[in-house]
Amino acid sequence: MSILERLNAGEVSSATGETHEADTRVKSNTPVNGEYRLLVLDAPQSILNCQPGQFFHLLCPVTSAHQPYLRRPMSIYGYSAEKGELQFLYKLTGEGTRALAELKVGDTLNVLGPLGVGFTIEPEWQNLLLLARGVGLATLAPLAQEAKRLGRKLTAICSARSQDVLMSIDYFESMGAEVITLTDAEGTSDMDSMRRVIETKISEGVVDAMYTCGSNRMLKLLQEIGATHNIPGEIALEQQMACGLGMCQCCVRSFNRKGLITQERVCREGPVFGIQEAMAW
Amino acid sequence: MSILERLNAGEVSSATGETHEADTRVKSNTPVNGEYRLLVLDAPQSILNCQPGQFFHLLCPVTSAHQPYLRRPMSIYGYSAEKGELQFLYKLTGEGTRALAELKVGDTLNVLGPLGVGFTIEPEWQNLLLLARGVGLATLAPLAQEAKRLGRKLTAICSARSQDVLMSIDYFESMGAEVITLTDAEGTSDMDSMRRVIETKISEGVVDAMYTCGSNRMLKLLQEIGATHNIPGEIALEQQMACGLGMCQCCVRSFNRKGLITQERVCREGPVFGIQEAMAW
Amino acid sequence: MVNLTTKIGSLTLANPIMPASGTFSEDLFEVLDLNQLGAHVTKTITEEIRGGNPTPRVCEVRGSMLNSIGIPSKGIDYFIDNVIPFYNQYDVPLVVSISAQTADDFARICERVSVPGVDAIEANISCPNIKEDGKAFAMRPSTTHAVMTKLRGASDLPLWAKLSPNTGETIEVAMAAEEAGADALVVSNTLLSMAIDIHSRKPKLGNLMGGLSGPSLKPIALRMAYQCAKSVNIPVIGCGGISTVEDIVEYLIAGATAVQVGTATFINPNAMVTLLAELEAFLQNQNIQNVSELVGSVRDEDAADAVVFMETAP
Amino acid sequence: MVNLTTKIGSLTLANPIMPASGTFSEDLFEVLDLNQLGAHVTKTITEEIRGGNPTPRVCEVRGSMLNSIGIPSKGIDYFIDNVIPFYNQYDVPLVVSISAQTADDFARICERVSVPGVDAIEANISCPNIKEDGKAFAMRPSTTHAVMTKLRGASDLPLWAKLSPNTGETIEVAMAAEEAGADALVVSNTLLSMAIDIHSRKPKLGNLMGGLSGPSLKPIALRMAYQCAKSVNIPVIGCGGISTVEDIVEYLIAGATAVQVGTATFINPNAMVTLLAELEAFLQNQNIQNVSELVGSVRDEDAADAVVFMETAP
Ligand SMILES: Cc1cc2nc3c(=O)[nH]c(=O)nc-3n(C[C@H](O)[C@H](O)[C@H](O)COP(=O)(O)OP(=O)(O)OC[C@H]3O[C@@H](n4cnc5c(N)ncnc54)[C@H](O)[C@@H]3O)c2cc1C
Ligand SMILES: Cc1cc2nc3c(=O)[nH]c(=O)nc-3n(C[C@H](O)[C@H](O)[C@H](O)COP(=O)(O)OP(=O)(O)OC[C@H]3O[C@@H](n4cnc5c(N)ncnc54)[C@H](O)[C@@H]3O)c2cc1C
Ligand SMILES: Cc1cc2nc3c(=O)[nH]c(=O)nc-3n(C[C@H](O)[C@H](O)[C@H](O)COP(=O)(O)O)c2cc1C
Ligand SMILES: Cc1cc2nc3c(=O)[nH]c(=O)nc-3n(C[C@H](O)[C@H](O)[C@H](O)COP(=O)(O)O)c2cc1C
Ligand code: FES
Ligand code: FES
Repeated sequence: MSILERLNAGEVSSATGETHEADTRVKSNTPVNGEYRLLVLDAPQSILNCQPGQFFHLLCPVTSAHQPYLRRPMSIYGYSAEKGELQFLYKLTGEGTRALAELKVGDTLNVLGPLGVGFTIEPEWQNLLLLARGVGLATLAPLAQEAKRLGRKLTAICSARSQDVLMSIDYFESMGAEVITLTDAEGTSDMDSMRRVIETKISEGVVDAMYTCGSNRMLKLLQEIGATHNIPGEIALEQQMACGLGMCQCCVRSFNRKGLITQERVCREGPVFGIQEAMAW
Repeated sequence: MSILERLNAGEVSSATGETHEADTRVKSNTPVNGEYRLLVLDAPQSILNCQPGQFFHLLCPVTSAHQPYLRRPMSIYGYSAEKGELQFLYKLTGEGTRALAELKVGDTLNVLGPLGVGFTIEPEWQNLLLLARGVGLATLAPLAQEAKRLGRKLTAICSARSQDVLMSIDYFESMGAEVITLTDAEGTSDMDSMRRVIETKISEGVVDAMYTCGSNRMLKLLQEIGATHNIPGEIALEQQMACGLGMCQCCVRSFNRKGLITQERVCREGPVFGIQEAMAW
Repeated sequence: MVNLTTKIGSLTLANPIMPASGTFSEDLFEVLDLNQLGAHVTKTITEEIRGGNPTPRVCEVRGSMLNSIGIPSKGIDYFIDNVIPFYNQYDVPLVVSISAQTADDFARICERVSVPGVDAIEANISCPNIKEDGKAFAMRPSTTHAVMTKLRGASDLPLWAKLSPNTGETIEVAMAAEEAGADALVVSNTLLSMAIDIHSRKPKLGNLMGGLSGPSLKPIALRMAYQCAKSVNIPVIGCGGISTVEDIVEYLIAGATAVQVGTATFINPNAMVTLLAELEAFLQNQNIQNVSELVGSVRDEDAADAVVFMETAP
Repeated sequence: MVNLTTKIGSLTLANPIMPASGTFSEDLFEVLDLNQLGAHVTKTITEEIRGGNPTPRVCEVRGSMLNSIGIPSKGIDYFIDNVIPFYNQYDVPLVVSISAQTADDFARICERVSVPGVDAIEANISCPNIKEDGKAFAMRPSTTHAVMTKLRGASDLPLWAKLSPNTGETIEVAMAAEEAGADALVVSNTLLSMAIDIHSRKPKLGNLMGGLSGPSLKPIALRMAYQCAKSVNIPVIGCGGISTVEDIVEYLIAGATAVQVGTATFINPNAMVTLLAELEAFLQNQNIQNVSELVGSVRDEDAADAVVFMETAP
């Protein structure tokens, strides 16, 4: 049989069947607030076996106005095998996300994933706390869905510039989470306030594990609190990516593993890492 | 005043006011037959002072599927200052024309023009004959409109593979032209048949000037007939173009001018040249 | 049916499509059937353990990318114990890319990787030669000749020299590699480039400069592949900017016997297998029985030698 | 208001944006107000009348173009009688690009165009030097030095050397030009490339190979402009792939004092004036009073010399 015939017969294909390049169809692509947009895709089952914290690598469209070349990594904001649906919450940043924003209902978007290692929820972690700011919410949101599925209690601390740019509060509440909002406008989002809120929760005994994402300051805060109170935690990190699959080694960051500094690939060994091994940058 | 302000005030602009880069809006973009499409644009008055035989340089859209870089030259198929309309008849060829075909009603298309030197109709040329095949019709069509406006008699000899791919017959007839169709299918489109048809017309005394476009064989035929019967003529030529304005010198062709071989720019000295000076290739 | 078999000297490949070094790893098995490839080409390794360059290591430029990954390497021992056995699961020739900063170090790693399970060695001679003025071996015929001679002495395996576009002496370098005993040329590596973030005013790459790869490189690498194929008698493997089947056909017509696909795999991880299917379809449509019929079939009859071998645009 | 005035040695330009040689001519006056440009740079002329290369002379590659126009020239007499007077209608410095195939011929045309109405001479030394091995003057420091020395002796006008990317010795060539008396460097000309029509199997250019210009060239020419600015004390004029205001700012930050816009004018004939307005707006937004504040402001503090001057991607 020729390669073409074998390709068509599905004989030449992924060896593991876990990661796929797939075409999806845009169901909606709408502004959430000034800077953020929610993209809802009709996706094939083959790519919907996702874990919270994993990401997809999106082949953004090329237009006369925007010509992104590399794929763009995006955390899974929502996924549902039942509905055949995949969601991304993205911030308008540059060429790629602006091209994404041009997608219209019915357009095709090629995605690669699910990729990377997601969050761990150990059986003994009954009470989860997540600390999110800005687009970090996108990454942490699916934890709420998973916590609900597993019957764990979740506290979501959401920080933002002001109440009106706070996103996903309703979503977290609908997943049964307790939501605490902190804003710059109200002067409640500084590190000291955050620490007080978290330590109050710890003293109430409802924090077995902590999760965060992205920011240096929040990483340091959770490292300190985690070390003091001996509470494990995880962080989802970002780094420039080319392949997203572990081949090019461009996405490395430094980690402190047993006293040794190692370089790990965010796309492959991550994007989720232990809070204590991650290194501030 | 800053340059920006002067630009906005319209103070920095074309020195001659004849050639413009302008955004147009797609009114329609529909198949004419398998290979050809008609593009109708809503165009500003500034670019509608056109002559038959002139062309525009089109900035084809960039999409995920097609990424043309240079502009593409297209003869003016129709223009109307009254309707604010510009038309192109184009053949699906490669990257650029396929990108054009993706344009939808309401899309923007940037065009540069009108460019080049169009056809001449001398006052004493009362009876015109045009010889067109394939996409050559696009270039010669506006001659019919001009002939009608000037009250000249026009004979249009249209050649094609078969009757069903013959285009613009109705258009020529509506402009009051006598239309003679020749097709490969009927065996009437070979050079000998063409010659017979033209020489019959000449003997009827209705050929003061002849016009054609593109093909080597038709050029040679009209050169012979023109020399024999002492009838002037013109041909619109094609050549790969970059700038379309005369700057890059990529679009030259050889011409025989008073016994000397000269190189002339198709975009600038042409695209219309005298039938006897043009050289077969 | 079309015959895609390709010979690179003594090595026979099932088809002419293989990955470019550094744009491929074991990880791709998750997406793609590695048995479909003409060969497996590993990321360049060095003898010692190395960390690679500072991040950011890649950036995007219009329609292409820059990288300054450097050569992070877990060292030769790890490679022999772990990587070679992985690839030996597949029935596909294994090509190991090596590098070093002096000709002697280069020869040593060449000898050490000449072990069973390795089918050819690709010498990445585009790295700085620190014993001389730091310019890459592949930038000059003399340094190319010197290092390839040492490598030739260090291994009996087929030896490929990977050239650099950062030179005005493509043809002289190609001939030097051939004369020193290279069995094939890979043409080419990335082209030194730069990008600056206009807001931070910092270079977009942690290492200041890096190599251009992707579609922008194609017309340059294609020209080099053509020039090399015209001036040497060993096979040329085309590499640079391949993303469509037309690109592959262009390289073959220009004189390349096989091709390497790099950055395109980052954009479409299935690219190599898709391209292979499209190449087969192209040959079928054109009634070409054997892919080798395309090789070197460029119709350049009119071109004077001086034009073929010129090194600048007039 | 922002100050766009730019000094290239003794020559003062109203702004740093000018056309690149060969992508500009008198014809553009129909579309664009030529008084807005920082300078007028003519297509390279030769002393004798020349026909240029066979057609097709351009072709498109992904996102860029190749050209092998050659240097069709109506000769120096026509130029002096017709072209110089045309440009002298405008109150904008006139830069005349010249070329020749031997250093002596080069000096002769240099002398002949040093007439009133010409404000600077740009030496297109990227053309083949037929007295040597046919490689372009600009490919080697020695030939660059030789020809620039002759030119320096032939004219008192400001003398710009236009470098070529077809070399592995960018910095050495830049320094040779400076040492020989160049007043500025234009960085750079096009990069030798090729494209083949896969159906006819013919090269897409009548001349077989040609020069790459447009966005694909930018990261390469930007790297060269940066390296040159770091290694010489004369102004560098950036050229290659500029199509957006960000591109211009990048060149200025990298160390270029002014820029030339080439192929972008083919895509958008108004490009230079649009870019000028956008540059002014950018500076205003960033609260930069004087365009010269951007020049060379790249934050490359951490970069070791060895990296700045490297000529290959590691
Ligand atoms: C694992 C992971 C998950 C992410 N999840 C989300 C998400 O859910 N929502 C969201 O809005 N953003 C997310 N990001 C960041 C997102 O990838 C970037 O905002 C996006 O790539 C910017 O692309 P651009 O073309 O719009 O911006 P540009 O600045 O034009 O991008 C230029 C280049 O830099 C890269 N880049 C820019 N910012 C980042 C970044 N923060 N991280 C990695 N690469 C970057 C781009 O991918 C591109 O290659 C995630 C990043 C990673 C690594
Ligand atoms: C003055 C003039 C008027 C024209 N009028 C028409 C017209 O009314 N209708 C029509 O269908 N076609 C016309 N053409 C031809 C038209 O320009 C080409 O068919 C078109 O450029 C093909 O572009 P592409 O990207 O689809 O094809 P590709 O083959 O992918 O084009 C590749 C490159 O070759 C150039 N090219 C290809 N064919 C031609 C050609 N015949 N002439 C010049 N350049 C070419 C393209 O512009 C492009 O730069 C005209 C050409 C000229 C010079
Ligand atoms: C991220 C990356 C890493 C690379 N690493 C290597 C390497 O280790 N050794 C090598 O010889 N070439 C390396 N290359 C160059 C490629 O093998 C190839 O020569 C180049 O990318 C041009 O091909 P492309 O345009 O198809 O990518 C690398 C390229 C990229 C993009
Ligand atoms: C069609 C064309 C003709 C050119 N002719 C010349 C020339 O005569 N002399 C010269 O020095 N450079 C010439 N160049 C090179 C340009 O001046 C410029 O260096 C190059 O195109 C890179 O800039 P760009 O990418 O902005 O076009 C030419 C370029 C093109 C595209
Ligand atoms: S993005 Fe390529 S290894 Fe992570
Ligand atoms: S297309 Fe540039 S001169 Fe004619």
